[in-house]
Amino acid sequence: MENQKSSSIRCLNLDKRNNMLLEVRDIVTTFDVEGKILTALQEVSFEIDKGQTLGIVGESGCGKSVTSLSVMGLLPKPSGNTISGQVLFEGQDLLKLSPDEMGKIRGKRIAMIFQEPMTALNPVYRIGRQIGEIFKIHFPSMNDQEILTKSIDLLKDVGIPAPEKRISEYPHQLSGGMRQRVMIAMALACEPDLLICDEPTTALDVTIQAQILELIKELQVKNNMAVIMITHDLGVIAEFCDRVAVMYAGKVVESAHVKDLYKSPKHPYTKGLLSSIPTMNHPRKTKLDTIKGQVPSLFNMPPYCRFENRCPYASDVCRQDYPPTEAIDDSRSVNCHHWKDL
Amino acid sequence: MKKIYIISLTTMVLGAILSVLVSMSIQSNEQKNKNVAAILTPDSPIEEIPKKEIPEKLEWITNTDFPEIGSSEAKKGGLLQMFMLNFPQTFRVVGPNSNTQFRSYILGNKMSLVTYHPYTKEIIPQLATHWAFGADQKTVYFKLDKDARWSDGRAVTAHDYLYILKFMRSKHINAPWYNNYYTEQITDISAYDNYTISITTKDRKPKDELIYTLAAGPIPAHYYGELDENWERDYNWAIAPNTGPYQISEYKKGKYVILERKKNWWAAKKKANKNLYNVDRVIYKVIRNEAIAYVYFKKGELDYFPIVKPKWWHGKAKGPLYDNGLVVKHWFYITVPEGVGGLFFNLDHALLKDKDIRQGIAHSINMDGMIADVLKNDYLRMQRFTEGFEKYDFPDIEARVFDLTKADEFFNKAGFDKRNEDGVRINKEGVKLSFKVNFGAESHLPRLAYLREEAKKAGLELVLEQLDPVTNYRKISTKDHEICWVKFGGGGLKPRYRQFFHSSFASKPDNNNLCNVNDPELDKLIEAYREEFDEKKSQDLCEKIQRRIYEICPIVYSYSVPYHRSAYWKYWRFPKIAAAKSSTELFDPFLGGGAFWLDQEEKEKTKLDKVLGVDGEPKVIIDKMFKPGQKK
Amino acid sequence: MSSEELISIKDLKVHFPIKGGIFLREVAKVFAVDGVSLSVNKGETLGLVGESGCGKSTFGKALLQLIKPTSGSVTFNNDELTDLSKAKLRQYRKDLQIIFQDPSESLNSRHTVEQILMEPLEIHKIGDSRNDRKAIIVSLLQKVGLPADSINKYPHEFSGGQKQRIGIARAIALEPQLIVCDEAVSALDVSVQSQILNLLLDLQEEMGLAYIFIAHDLAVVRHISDKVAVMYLGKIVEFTDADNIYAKPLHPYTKALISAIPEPDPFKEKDRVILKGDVPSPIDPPSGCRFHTRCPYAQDKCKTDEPELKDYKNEDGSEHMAACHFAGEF
Amino acid sequence: MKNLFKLSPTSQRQLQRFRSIKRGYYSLVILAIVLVLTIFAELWINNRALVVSYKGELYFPTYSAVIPAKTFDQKIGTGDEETDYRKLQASFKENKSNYVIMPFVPFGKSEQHKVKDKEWPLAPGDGHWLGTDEQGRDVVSQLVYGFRIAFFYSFLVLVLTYVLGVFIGCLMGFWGGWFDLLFQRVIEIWSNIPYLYAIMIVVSLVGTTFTNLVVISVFFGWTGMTWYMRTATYKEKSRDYVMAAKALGASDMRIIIKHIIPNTITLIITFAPFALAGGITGLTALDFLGFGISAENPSWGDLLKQGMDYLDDAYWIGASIISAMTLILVLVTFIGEAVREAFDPKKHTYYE
Repeated sequence: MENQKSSSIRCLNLDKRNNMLLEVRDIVTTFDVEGKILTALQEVSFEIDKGQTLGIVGESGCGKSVTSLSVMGLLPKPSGNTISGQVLFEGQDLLKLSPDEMGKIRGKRIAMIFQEPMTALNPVYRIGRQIGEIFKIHFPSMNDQEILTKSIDLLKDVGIPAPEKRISEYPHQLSGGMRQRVMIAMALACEPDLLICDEPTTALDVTIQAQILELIKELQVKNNMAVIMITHDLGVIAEFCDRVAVMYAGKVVESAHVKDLYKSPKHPYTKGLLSSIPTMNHPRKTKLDTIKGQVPSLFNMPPYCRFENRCPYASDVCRQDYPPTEAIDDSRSVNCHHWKDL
Repeated sequence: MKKIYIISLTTMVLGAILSVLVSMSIQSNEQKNKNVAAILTPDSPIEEIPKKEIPEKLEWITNTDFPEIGSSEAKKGGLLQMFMLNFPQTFRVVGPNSNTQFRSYILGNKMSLVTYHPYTKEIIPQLATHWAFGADQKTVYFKLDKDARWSDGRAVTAHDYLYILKFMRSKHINAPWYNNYYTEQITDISAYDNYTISITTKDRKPKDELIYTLAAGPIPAHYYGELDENWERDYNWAIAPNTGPYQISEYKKGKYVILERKKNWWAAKKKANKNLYNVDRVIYKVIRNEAIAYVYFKKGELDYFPIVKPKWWHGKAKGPLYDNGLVVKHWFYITVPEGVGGLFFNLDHALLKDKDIRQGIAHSINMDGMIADVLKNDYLRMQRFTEGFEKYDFPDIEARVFDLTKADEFFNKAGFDKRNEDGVRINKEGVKLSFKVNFGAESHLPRLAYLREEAKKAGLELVLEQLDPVTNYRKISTKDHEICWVKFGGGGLKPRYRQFFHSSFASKPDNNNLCNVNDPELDKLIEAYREEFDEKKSQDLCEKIQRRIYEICPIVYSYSVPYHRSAYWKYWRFPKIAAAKSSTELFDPFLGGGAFWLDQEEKEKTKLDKVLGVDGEPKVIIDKMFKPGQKK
Repeated sequence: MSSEELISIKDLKVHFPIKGGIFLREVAKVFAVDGVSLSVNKGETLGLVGESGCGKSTFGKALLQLIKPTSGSVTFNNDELTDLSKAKLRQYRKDLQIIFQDPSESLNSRHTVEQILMEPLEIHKIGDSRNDRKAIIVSLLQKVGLPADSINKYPHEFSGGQKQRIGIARAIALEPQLIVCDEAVSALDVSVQSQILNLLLDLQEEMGLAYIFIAHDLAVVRHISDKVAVMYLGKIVEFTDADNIYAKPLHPYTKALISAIPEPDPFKEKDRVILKGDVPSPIDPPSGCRFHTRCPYAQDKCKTDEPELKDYKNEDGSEHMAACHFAGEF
Repeated sequence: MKNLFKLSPTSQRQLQRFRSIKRGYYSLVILAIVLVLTIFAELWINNRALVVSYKGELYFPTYSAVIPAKTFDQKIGTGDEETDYRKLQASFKENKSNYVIMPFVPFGKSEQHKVKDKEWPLAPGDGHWLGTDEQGRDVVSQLVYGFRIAFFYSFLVLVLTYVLGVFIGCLMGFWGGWFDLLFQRVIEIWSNIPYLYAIMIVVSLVGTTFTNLVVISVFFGWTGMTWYMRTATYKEKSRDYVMAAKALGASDMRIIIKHIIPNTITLIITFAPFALAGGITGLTALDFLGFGISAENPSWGDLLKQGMDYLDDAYWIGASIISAMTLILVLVTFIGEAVREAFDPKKHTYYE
């Protein structure tokens, strides 16, 4: 595993352009909430190569879901808008595409699965029809029989037992894990190049989470897909991803290879986060390290480093401007004035 | 949980069974209706009644010397289109639900033994050719017309009169009032042969009143036969044979009823019916709203529309149809004993006991102002109880008029000499001079509201209480009112005081003594009046009673309406005397009326005129021939 | 820390009837909690883990009598709670409190913090005047680390962690002896979760509280608990002290559960036990061992015979209960 | 105490949102003004003068006791009857020292204004902005006083049905079981009774007073709210904050009153404007059919009926009442829509 990863890093370095699948550059997304403009994403940038797994981790409200919606062009209109930046998918700026053109890419080239599959599935249609719909949109030439066989195959692929039977059931007849599998099947129907998983296992039990993560991993290898895994669970990132981008209050604060990040976090937030998780090795009933205070409200964001109020390293310089994105090495960057002090 | 389950289930099952039973009974009901077969067919032989001697010597009377009613110009034919607000709930004329508007049309074709000439008021023969008075002043003898036939062709005989008592006394007809009347009041009907009968009443009466009471109509014995408990249901929609000029020929429930003139009516040639009953058919359409009916009238789908009320005569009956004379407005005065109307005091009420208060109120009621302002001066102030009774009327007794000074005097005398902050009089104990006035007709509200506003000036508070007619009736008949606003139906030959003013009815429910008048002096007079058969003496007593009533002041008289007003299309024709002295409407196609006829040519022309437009003169007829107080 | 027994639950069962038809007859039952016996000592923390639908939350509410148990007994300080009337139970409410998972759900959004915290004081008539009570509220806020000016604010003006602090303040307002923490930190972000866990530990120390800590996150449960019980489909399958249950799980379910937790450590090698299928429905639980449908080690015996909860003893002689025919044999 | 008057932030936001919906907000403002005007209708529609100055003394007859005509040496009848202020005003024309200030519309609510040689209903003119009805009563006064009665009837019925409906609905949802089952069936039966028809029947039996009508309307109308409240309570009662209150030992009543009802208030408020409009039209319908509040009172139903009767000859009656009804119903509907929009929970979520 480790070898494979380092080789992909090398590829990235050698031929960045050829291997790059998606590059998000400085996107700014705002929401209009009752007349107030809130900046949910403040110049978010990350990139992902073909076949790679990128984890986006952060606590609730940090903008990780907004990021995925911005990429997919699925922001709730008219309040949400990406006002600047680029989303380059194989060099093409998705933000400039018309809704029709975007529709062709969405679902076919980039697929997405959500946290709560029940809300993403239409409760009044049978499973078969919902999967078939995708084929009808993207492959209008397929006939009903073909669609049926293809759908059953897909369900088989995602490990649903007795797919012939399941295909004529309604979403509520399935368990949470099964529903998420159906969602995955639908996402994979067109063999996309990129799968965005927005908290795919948060609503599931740990044993089911393990099943689903295993399945996504398996399918990723099989289809040579890139995966963006959005989660708040640092454990999932550690086990699942190649690279990770840590988000805090609408900014990517640190981006690195998984092992680098866990070994030596360079941003005070990342550091605090990692040390506040109780682990099996931690002595019981002792105080955990904490990050004091709380995330500033979106209504009330400071025009400088957004972690300043919680940061043990904060100094005057932090209160002057946003910290710049500093590259530590080829594959690693951090947004902090004090990263060297850590 | 289980119990609820069982109970609900049982209820449901029972409900289902019940609904099946009900639907079955409805079915069987209809079944029966179809099977209502005559007990005797019209052709079955008529049983001969054994001849009996009449116990006394009689002086038979008849009348052939009376002016003809109809016009010789009258033409037969055509259709008269009328409306009614509701479809009758039954075609029966007795029993539950039979008291409908439509009943009078059926009764109109149910002839009596004798009738009154519409103009001269003299008695003229109908089903009886001769009549004679018994010495007991209770019995009248009749010789029946041998030509008389039921509509099914069977002869009308003494059997059909004997049957009256059997029918009317049967409890199967479910009509207690009739049961009682034909037991208590009509005590006997006898036959002396197939065409001679006598009818007897309980009380002695003057001749005119006696024959007025006893001139009953026959009931087809062969048709009803023995009554049973199903009678009410079985005969609900049965079209009973009648003796009059028209019979129901067609109907659709909820929509219309058509009556058709009989082809060979037995009495068609009789003098009293000459040139009458001219239209071939009369249709009564059900139109549930007066305003909508008026629209039908304007379209020509109704021939006649009553415009009695000032709102109609002065208000709505306007426009091109009238301006060009396509529609005629006809105001026809009548002379008829007007039913008493007004504010009736309950003399049992703590304050209304006081005669001064009653008189004070009488002077606080601006009836004349109301008639002028609200009723456009069409109605006449009712002056006394006896209005319309011609020989029994006493014009010098006049109603009390609105007079604040007199009211003030009377109220002060009664102790109500101060006013509270609302301007209402109070007495020493602080009791307000305030009375509830209940009434049942919504349309009378403006009238009463006017009286209330005017009464305020006298410091009298009237609280109007509008009730629906049924509740109002109940309230009044249980004497639960303080003051009630009532108008009685009129009629009769002489004023009848007893039921209104005799103490035997006071403070008891269900009678006409609404004021609970309990006056020994008046009682004495009323009893004497009842026993008096001499016309002159009777008139004197009547006047005395009238004066006593004036003194007691139990009623503030309202108004009389001695006329009817109609709008009709110009193609209708009338004889010189358009309607009877006592008619209730211009277009009464049946007994006593029916003198009008349709000018077919004019009708065609009118249709054209309506389309093309015509500049005619407005036609407004105001016929004062029978206006009360007019000298002929 | 005293070892005096505070609450003891014996064979507690909660069966929910499923009603159908217009007359709401019982057509089936959910065996939410099916015979659970546990006890908690004063000042001790009992962790209760299991996946969603295993009945752990129902158990927590049933022992507080918030849900009426179908059978079994709950003895608190030697008093039986299950057959008390509503009015009598009210006195015990003081000693038994609960903290919920979702702080925004468990706080009435239309009440201010003052109103929220005033409620327990009003009900139990603590403090004589309004000002008295206000003072108590301010000190409560201080205790849970909220500024005194929060008093006039509404729940939505707080972050998730702060809301949970309000929930905790409400729970400790009556100075209870036992608090059921029903997934109390599950909905919180990691950085806040640690703050709340620290707070709970502080309060335990200060007030001598006992906790029943219900969660699905084993790492968190291990961290805070003295003893841990693992529930599966309404039954306890394993029970012992916190360290042992992770170090030497006896039940295959516990083992699977532990291995399924993603650990925030990319360098750690793990042998994964990935369970097949879903948790069966508690309406119709499997026969024999309820876990046999998903157990990688299941034998024929497991399908028919229900294993007893037996004590297998740890090396140090402490209790280690497990309900498996082949406990520790794999 | 401060808290009592401080709206919860949800309510504040809803209020703010309501304000931002201009149509509804201004409708409310207009309706409020109309209401205030009608409450003090005696001050601007009255046949009693606002101020009379006579022989150096000031009189304020509007709300005072009846001032007899003789006080001002006015000669109508005995002098004990109430002063005719319009005539008084006319008679003071020459005498500068005495004066009468009449209200804007110088006609009383039940005053029948007689104008010589003119028939009722009077056409607009003679001081009547909108003419008179068939009883010679000023149409403006009838509209305003009629509205006052209709509004308070509707408001009272609304409050009472809500109190009853909310309470029973809450208990149904909260207690469930046989109580719920019983009332469910009761409500099913109740809601199958035709409302207006039932009221008409009962009213005809017991008489048409204001109280009777309100009681009967409530008696037949309480079920509407119950159903919604039952569902809402079912939803609320399973929420954790209710469980939390239970855990604190709160009694059922405390939970219902302090927790459940405040949290379902949105539902209640959203329905209220429409129910209010329904009440007004309901009473108008009853009045129209002659089963409304006792005949003495000015009423919209009565006006509407006259409007129908005099469609051809007295257009001003029909035009006035129909305009007035349309205006009020449009206002209420706008308010209702705005309330519903302001209270729509979907409008209040925002992204985190």
